[in-house]
Amino acid sequence: MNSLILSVGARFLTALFLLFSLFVLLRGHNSPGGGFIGGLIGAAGFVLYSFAAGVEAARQALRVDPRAIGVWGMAIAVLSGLASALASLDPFTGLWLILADLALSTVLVFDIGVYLAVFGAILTLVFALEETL
Amino acid sequence: METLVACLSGFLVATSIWLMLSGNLMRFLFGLLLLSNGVNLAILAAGRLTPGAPPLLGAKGALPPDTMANALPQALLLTAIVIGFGLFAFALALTIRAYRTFGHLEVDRMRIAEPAEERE
Amino acid sequence: MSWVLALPIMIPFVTAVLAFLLRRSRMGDLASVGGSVASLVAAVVLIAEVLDQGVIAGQIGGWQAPFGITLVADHLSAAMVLITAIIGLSVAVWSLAEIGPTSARFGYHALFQSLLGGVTGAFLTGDLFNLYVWFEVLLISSFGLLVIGGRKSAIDGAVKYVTLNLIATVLFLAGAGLLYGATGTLNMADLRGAVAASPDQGLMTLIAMMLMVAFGMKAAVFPLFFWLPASYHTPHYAVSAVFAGLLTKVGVYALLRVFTLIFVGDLGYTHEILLWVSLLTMLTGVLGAAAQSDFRKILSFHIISQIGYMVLGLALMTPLAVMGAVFYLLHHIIVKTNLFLIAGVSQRLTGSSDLYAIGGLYRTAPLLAALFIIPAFSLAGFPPLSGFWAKFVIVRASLDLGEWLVAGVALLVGLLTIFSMTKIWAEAFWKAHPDGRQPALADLPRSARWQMMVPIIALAVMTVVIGAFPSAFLEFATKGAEQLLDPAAYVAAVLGEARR
Amino acid sequence: MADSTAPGISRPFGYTASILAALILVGIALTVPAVVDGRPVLFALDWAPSLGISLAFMVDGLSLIFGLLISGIGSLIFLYATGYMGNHPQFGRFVLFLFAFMVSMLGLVLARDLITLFLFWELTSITSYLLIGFDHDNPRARRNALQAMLVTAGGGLALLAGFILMGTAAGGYDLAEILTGPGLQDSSLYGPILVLVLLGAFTKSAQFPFHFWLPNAMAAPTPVSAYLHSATMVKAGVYLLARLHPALGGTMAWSVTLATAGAVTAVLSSVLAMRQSDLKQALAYTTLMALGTITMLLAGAHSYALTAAVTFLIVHSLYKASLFMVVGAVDHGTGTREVERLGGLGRAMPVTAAAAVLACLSMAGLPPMIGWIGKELIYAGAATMTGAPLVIAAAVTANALMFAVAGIIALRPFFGAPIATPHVPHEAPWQMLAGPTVLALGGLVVGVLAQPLLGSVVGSALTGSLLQDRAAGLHLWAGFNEAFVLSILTFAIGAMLYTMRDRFATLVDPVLRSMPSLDAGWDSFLDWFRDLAAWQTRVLQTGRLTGYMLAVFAVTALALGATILHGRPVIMPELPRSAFLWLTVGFTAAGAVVALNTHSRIAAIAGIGTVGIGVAVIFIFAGAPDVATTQLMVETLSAVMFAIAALRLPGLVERRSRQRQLAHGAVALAVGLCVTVMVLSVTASPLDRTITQYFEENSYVLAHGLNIVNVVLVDFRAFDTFGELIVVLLASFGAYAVLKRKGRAGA
Amino acid sequence: MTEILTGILALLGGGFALVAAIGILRFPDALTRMHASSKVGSLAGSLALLAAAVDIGGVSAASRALIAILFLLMTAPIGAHLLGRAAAWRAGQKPDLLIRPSDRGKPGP
Amino acid sequence: MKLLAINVLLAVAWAALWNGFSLANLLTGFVIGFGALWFARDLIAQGDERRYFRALPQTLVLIVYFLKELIKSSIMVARDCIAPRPNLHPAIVKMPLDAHSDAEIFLLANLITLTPGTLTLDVAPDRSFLLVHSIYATDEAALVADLKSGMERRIGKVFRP
Amino acid sequence: MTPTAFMQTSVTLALIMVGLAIFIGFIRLARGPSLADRVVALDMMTTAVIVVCGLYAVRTEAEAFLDIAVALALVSFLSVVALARYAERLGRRNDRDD
Repeated sequence: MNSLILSVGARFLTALFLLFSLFVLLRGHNSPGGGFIGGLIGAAGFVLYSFAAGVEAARQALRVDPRAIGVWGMAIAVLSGLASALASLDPFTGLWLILADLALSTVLVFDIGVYLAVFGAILTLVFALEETL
Repeated sequence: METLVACLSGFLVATSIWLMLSGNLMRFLFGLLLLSNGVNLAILAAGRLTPGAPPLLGAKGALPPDTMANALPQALLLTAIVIGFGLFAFALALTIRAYRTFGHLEVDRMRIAEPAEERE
Repeated sequence: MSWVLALPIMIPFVTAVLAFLLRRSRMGDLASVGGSVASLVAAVVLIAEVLDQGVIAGQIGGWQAPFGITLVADHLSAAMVLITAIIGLSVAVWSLAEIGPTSARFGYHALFQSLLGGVTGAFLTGDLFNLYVWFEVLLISSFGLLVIGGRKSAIDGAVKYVTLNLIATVLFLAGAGLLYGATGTLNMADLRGAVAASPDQGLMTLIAMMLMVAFGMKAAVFPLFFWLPASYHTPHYAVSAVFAGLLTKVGVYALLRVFTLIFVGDLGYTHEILLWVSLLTMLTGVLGAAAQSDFRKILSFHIISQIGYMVLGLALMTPLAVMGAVFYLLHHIIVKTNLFLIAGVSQRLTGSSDLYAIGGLYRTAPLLAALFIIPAFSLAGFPPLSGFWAKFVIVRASLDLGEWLVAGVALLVGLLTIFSMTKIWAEAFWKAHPDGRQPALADLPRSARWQMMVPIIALAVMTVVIGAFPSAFLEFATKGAEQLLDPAAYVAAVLGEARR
Repeated sequence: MADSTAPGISRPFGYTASILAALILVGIALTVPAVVDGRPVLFALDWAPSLGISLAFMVDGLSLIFGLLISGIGSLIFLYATGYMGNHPQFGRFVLFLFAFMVSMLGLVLARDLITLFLFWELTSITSYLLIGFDHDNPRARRNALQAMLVTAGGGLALLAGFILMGTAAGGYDLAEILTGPGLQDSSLYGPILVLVLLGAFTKSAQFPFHFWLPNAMAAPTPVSAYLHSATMVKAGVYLLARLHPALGGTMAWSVTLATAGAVTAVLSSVLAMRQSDLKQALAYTTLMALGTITMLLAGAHSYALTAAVTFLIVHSLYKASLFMVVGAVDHGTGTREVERLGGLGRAMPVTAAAAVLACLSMAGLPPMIGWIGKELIYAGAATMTGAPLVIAAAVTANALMFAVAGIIALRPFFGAPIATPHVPHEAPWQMLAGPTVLALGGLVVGVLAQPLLGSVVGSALTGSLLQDRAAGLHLWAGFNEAFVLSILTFAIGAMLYTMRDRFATLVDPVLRSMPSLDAGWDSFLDWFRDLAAWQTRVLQTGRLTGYMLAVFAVTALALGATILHGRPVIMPELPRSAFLWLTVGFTAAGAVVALNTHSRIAAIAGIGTVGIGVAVIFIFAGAPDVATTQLMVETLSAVMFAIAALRLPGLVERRSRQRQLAHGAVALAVGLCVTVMVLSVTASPLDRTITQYFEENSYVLAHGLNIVNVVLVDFRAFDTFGELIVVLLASFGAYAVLKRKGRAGA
Repeated sequence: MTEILTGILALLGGGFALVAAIGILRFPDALTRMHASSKVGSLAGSLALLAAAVDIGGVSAASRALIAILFLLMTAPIGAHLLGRAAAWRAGQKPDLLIRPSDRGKPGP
Repeated sequence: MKLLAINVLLAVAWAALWNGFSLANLLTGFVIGFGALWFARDLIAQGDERRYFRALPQTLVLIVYFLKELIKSSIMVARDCIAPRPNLHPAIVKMPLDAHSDAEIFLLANLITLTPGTLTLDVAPDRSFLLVHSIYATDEAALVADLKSGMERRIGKVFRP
Repeated sequence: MTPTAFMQTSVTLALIMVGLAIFIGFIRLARGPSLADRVVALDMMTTAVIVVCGLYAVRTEAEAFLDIAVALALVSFLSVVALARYAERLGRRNDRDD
């Protein structure tokens, strides 16, 4: 779709989508949001980019095969579930590292896994649909 | 409150079934989306509608004075919506492939795998 | 404890990740097989634990039941997990010979392992909604596997498979959601008490029927089985083998679980319906098979008729009958998978699966012929193969209840099964190949020969061993049936003594 | 499995098998003293103790007789087969199957547990299936093998049910206990047991009306016919009848059924035997006659009848196996079995001829052959039975016809003027001669020395197994009694029939032709069955998805609707006052209506988008921001994907007829109504919020999160989310594969 | 005071939304309708968000409301432009003024 | 842009000094920081970078102008929406462009779209003109002139020295 | 009328107005006639949902609903872009079917 307005807009909107999606992901534990919504928004950014610049360009901008991103997300989710073995707790038990106000946890890692999996999955889908003609 | 949503959910289910039965794959997809919506509403209603307060805690985990909306069905719904989306996406891809394969979307005319058994 | 329960579910997914990341090299294949071995080990550990301690339960995330998600293994679950692992390993090895690099690049191994993971999850979870999730995992993996071969007919089959199964899952979802709304819990052990205590038993039966339709569709009972014969003959043989072995059984498992643990309030209604459903399932399935002339189509229809036996065991609801259902479930997975694998070899050797276009295997591939006889006659219920015991127990259970018609149908269906199996035998094995081909195992490349035949032999040996030395298996199934019919131990393991 | 293509290389298998069988014979023979002494040999292994089933065996009189016959004849048959078809490329397999069959048969007759017996019963069916179809390139052989298999296996299944019922009635499957117990004749299950067991026995022993498979089974190689279809497998049915006689016999139903079936089989088949031109077919029908006779005799309760049954069984095994082998030798030597094309072979094949004559003497029941004793005993036994005149008449008719058939078989091929045959006649190799000769001579020897050789064994069968007080003696000369007179009468009629066989033919053939052919009936039955199956498939598995879906939804509607009527769940409708909610519900429903009927894709997408928005608003209304956000995101992405996809898809056309639309609409409305009722019913009573309360209280304390929904998703129920992310990921994988994988041929 | 301001803003937001809808219904063609949608609609949304910001108070609510308004104002015109372009072309209005999509060559950057 | 970053940093520092990152603190900090930078402009900014000191106020002017236009014409359109007889004169006009940079055209097009009554349909491939749809195009020339003098001029002030 | 009551009433009224707005927008959506009309209507409805979010945030004093608005404001235009693209492509194919 050759539109100057769209392509200029997409340039910064994609970045904005990504930024916002990370924000949604990270604060999901306390406000509405989380990995899934974050992943959707992030993917939406790249979908927009692919509309403006074409799928090939979007793939290049992404550098990695979206399927691999998804699989890595799944891997992260699995690992975060397995991590509690180190503390000899039940699987998927959250391990918390609370530094002052900042809470780091395997639960967050799990959510990041969800984010990546959704992100990868949606881009795989949309790119594959786009490339089918 | 729930009554109205229950009726809506039943109505959505009914329309979705009518669409699914139309014999056109794309209509089936429309039906599928409606069906998920209808069922999601049913689950929401079954988990009771509490107008207003979302299930968010105040600072330091303070419980708000009023009852909050039931969090569990919301979590289930979220999962269900996401799963429904995944299934829908696959069905959509399959529809495109089916169109490319058969040249039409009339499911009743898709009979490669199952031709009518001829009498011996 | 919870690790013992969680690992059989997690390992396939770890394997899926590895296999996908390594998909472009031979390592991906090896990862799949290696992961299957690991799954098998985990399953063995699990079953040892169950045999040692009875029903075991573990909480995911350490959240006490019924608040978190519980994993439970009783005899039935543990055995199903073990069988799943066995089938997984067998088919993973067999796949090496069939699945080319293209399918592998599209993520065959990842989908396959995820299917196993989903199946295992469905067997182990103690939470109704979690069961739904695992159903979806195995369903979506099966969608992918169905179409990954890229055949035209697979697209046709997939359209039917996908559409009908989607309807089933939505029904399941609705049932689970409504049940939560009615009882306030999703934990299956907790549901038992909650459903029994519900003031509106009519509603409980209503939800039970909704779930029955959903599970019945998964299990391919009459008149909800259409998706199965429409699709099972279309994908890769390895895929249809694992489908045939596991997918419908998950539905049967769910029926067994839900209609012994949760919905036992109106047996006269629900189980009577199941009884008639099972009879019609058996008959229509076997009649459908009689009308087919394709190796895999015949086998597909027989899945349906055999499902009828299992549902029958549940419908009769006596200890013996449920035991028969459990035993049938376990035996049938092995046998049916094996038959599809053999069909795959046959197709590879003779070039088709149309019985009228192939033949000559008996003369030149006697090993395959011998290996076909074992599962085929086991399926038909000949002693001393595993299927005999399954049939024997079911028939005896129905005769014990004075259900003459039921026993008669069960036996008749057994006879008609023989009819179909001998049809395959006569056409594919005895008859000479119409093109004069001389199909021999030696035609296969050496590695493919090993990869294909070793799983088949292993499964055949299992069939024979179960048949020849049935007592341990029967006792195991008896124990499983006892646990199903009296879930006190199950409930106690999940909720602790306090909430009983 | 050995598959040697080099001729003769598998012969050692034949010899080995023969020797093994002989060793088994010796082994069984070793038990004779103990058995005769009244001490049966027992042996048992636990098999399925939880079901009360064991792998138990015993050797008593009856088993002993069968065991000896099976292993003895078996040994000779292996030898014979080595000569007959040792060059066959699949001879190795043949020997394997035949040996497996022998072992199964031995297991059958030695079994002491009903289920053990059933195991071997079915094994004989399988092995015989493989053997009948041995000539597997021939469609006829395959068809006949299937027929034999289905008939006997079908009977086998009835038998299984009968055995299960017997086990229930008797409290266990141990034959020894069942037989020595009080008997099942008074059990409430007696009727069904009898019917089922007789079905099993009659099918296996080819009794009328299940006799048609046996002549067809002659498609098997001759050694198989000689072994399975004369001496052993078909005897399994009568063995079973004899075996269960103490437990089931003696009632009116028993004797009438057995006598009728036996008599009809015997007479009918002996008439048919006369009319066969193929020697092997003739022998097949005479086998039927023998089986019928034995069945008829087992109807009796008197020891004479039973002694006759047991004795005739031995007699028949000896001469019939011998004759089958002779016919095989003739076939081998001349290339044909058609009686019309044979004659004067005596000179070329003297040993064969001698064996044939000797065996036929026994068959004809002439002294001093054992056949004579058998026949005498038949008449003596028949006289003791209820309905004696009819039984005797049947016996005399059948035996007279046997006499004539024996004449045909003994005289026509070997004597008279030589007739040109496909091969130049030559004597068979020694392996093929050993069997018939030994058995024919055996007939003579045990005839002469009947009482010393067989008396004790038959006696122990009668007293030990059939629980009679005593056995009738086996004497060549039992005095000038009724039986003797009947024998003379038999010979007279037989001789007349032989000489007037052409006249007989003109008399009988029209009758036979006018009789309905059960074999043809079988074919039309199978056709009917196939048609039924095809019809069912056409009706059910139409390949039309809408039909499937309609069925599924109709079932759903039916299941739910019927249950609503059955269980009458409580509902309490209560309409809200929020105008905003009414509006929202209104436009959501309206959106669905747009999607329902439009032909425009975009209108449908927009309509569905409206529904999505409406549902999201309801989520907002219900205080579910996370869900609403997700819903809106998903709606957006669905619309995006649809918009991409719609470019690749055709427009919408409604093709349904008005009638279908009505039906579909009715089903759809019914399901929708059921869903509504369910939701209303669920919400009619208050919700147990225990779990939610736990989440609310512990979400921050234990899981460090303020957004309870998110905490539930990633912590309390992280496993669900784990599965969910896999679903989404795999959906994309599947979609990727389905879109990107190049199409391949292959319907 | 804030309550009254909130109320007014809310009413204005709702009112503008309604007006936008009426405009969409009444205006004669797609392009004119878009004016109602993209402008009045955005304004309605902004007003409602402002109402929320005023009512709840505090930095976080205000910042969220402002961000939402900002996003709305950033995205709405791009969508309107694309849709308008497509609509105009499809409606065939004054085609001589328009750059035909086919002249633009292949899509892409 | 460097100066903007420094300005933001100053605002943050200011807010930190006041012990609270409230919006008011940050805004105050920004304004004071801007002033401080302006005073120190000779020290830290050369040549082109000084544009910042003009661009930022111009941006504020633009925003205010835009908001005024937005509200004004929203009300106009709204009035037409509910007027019994809407006063509509839809037309598509060409608006010649002085702006050339992508960002400038983008902003212009979007702001034109956002102000009611006008809607940017497309940009000419050679960036010589915009296609604008207006519903108040009684006089096309006046409309173009209005747009150019109003929106484009103000945007140009932000972007161009 | 107290300020609080005024606020409550006006929010309720506003909600009803938005509801009506969506309904009216829906009528345009159903009537079409062109693709653009429908998309415009859909877009308007999405914007109306943002209004609903704002109003609900007022009504429940919960910021959470503003989050929906933020996300929706950002993402919803994607569907407009996609549908516009669709319309344009269809036009290029000279396929008059909507």
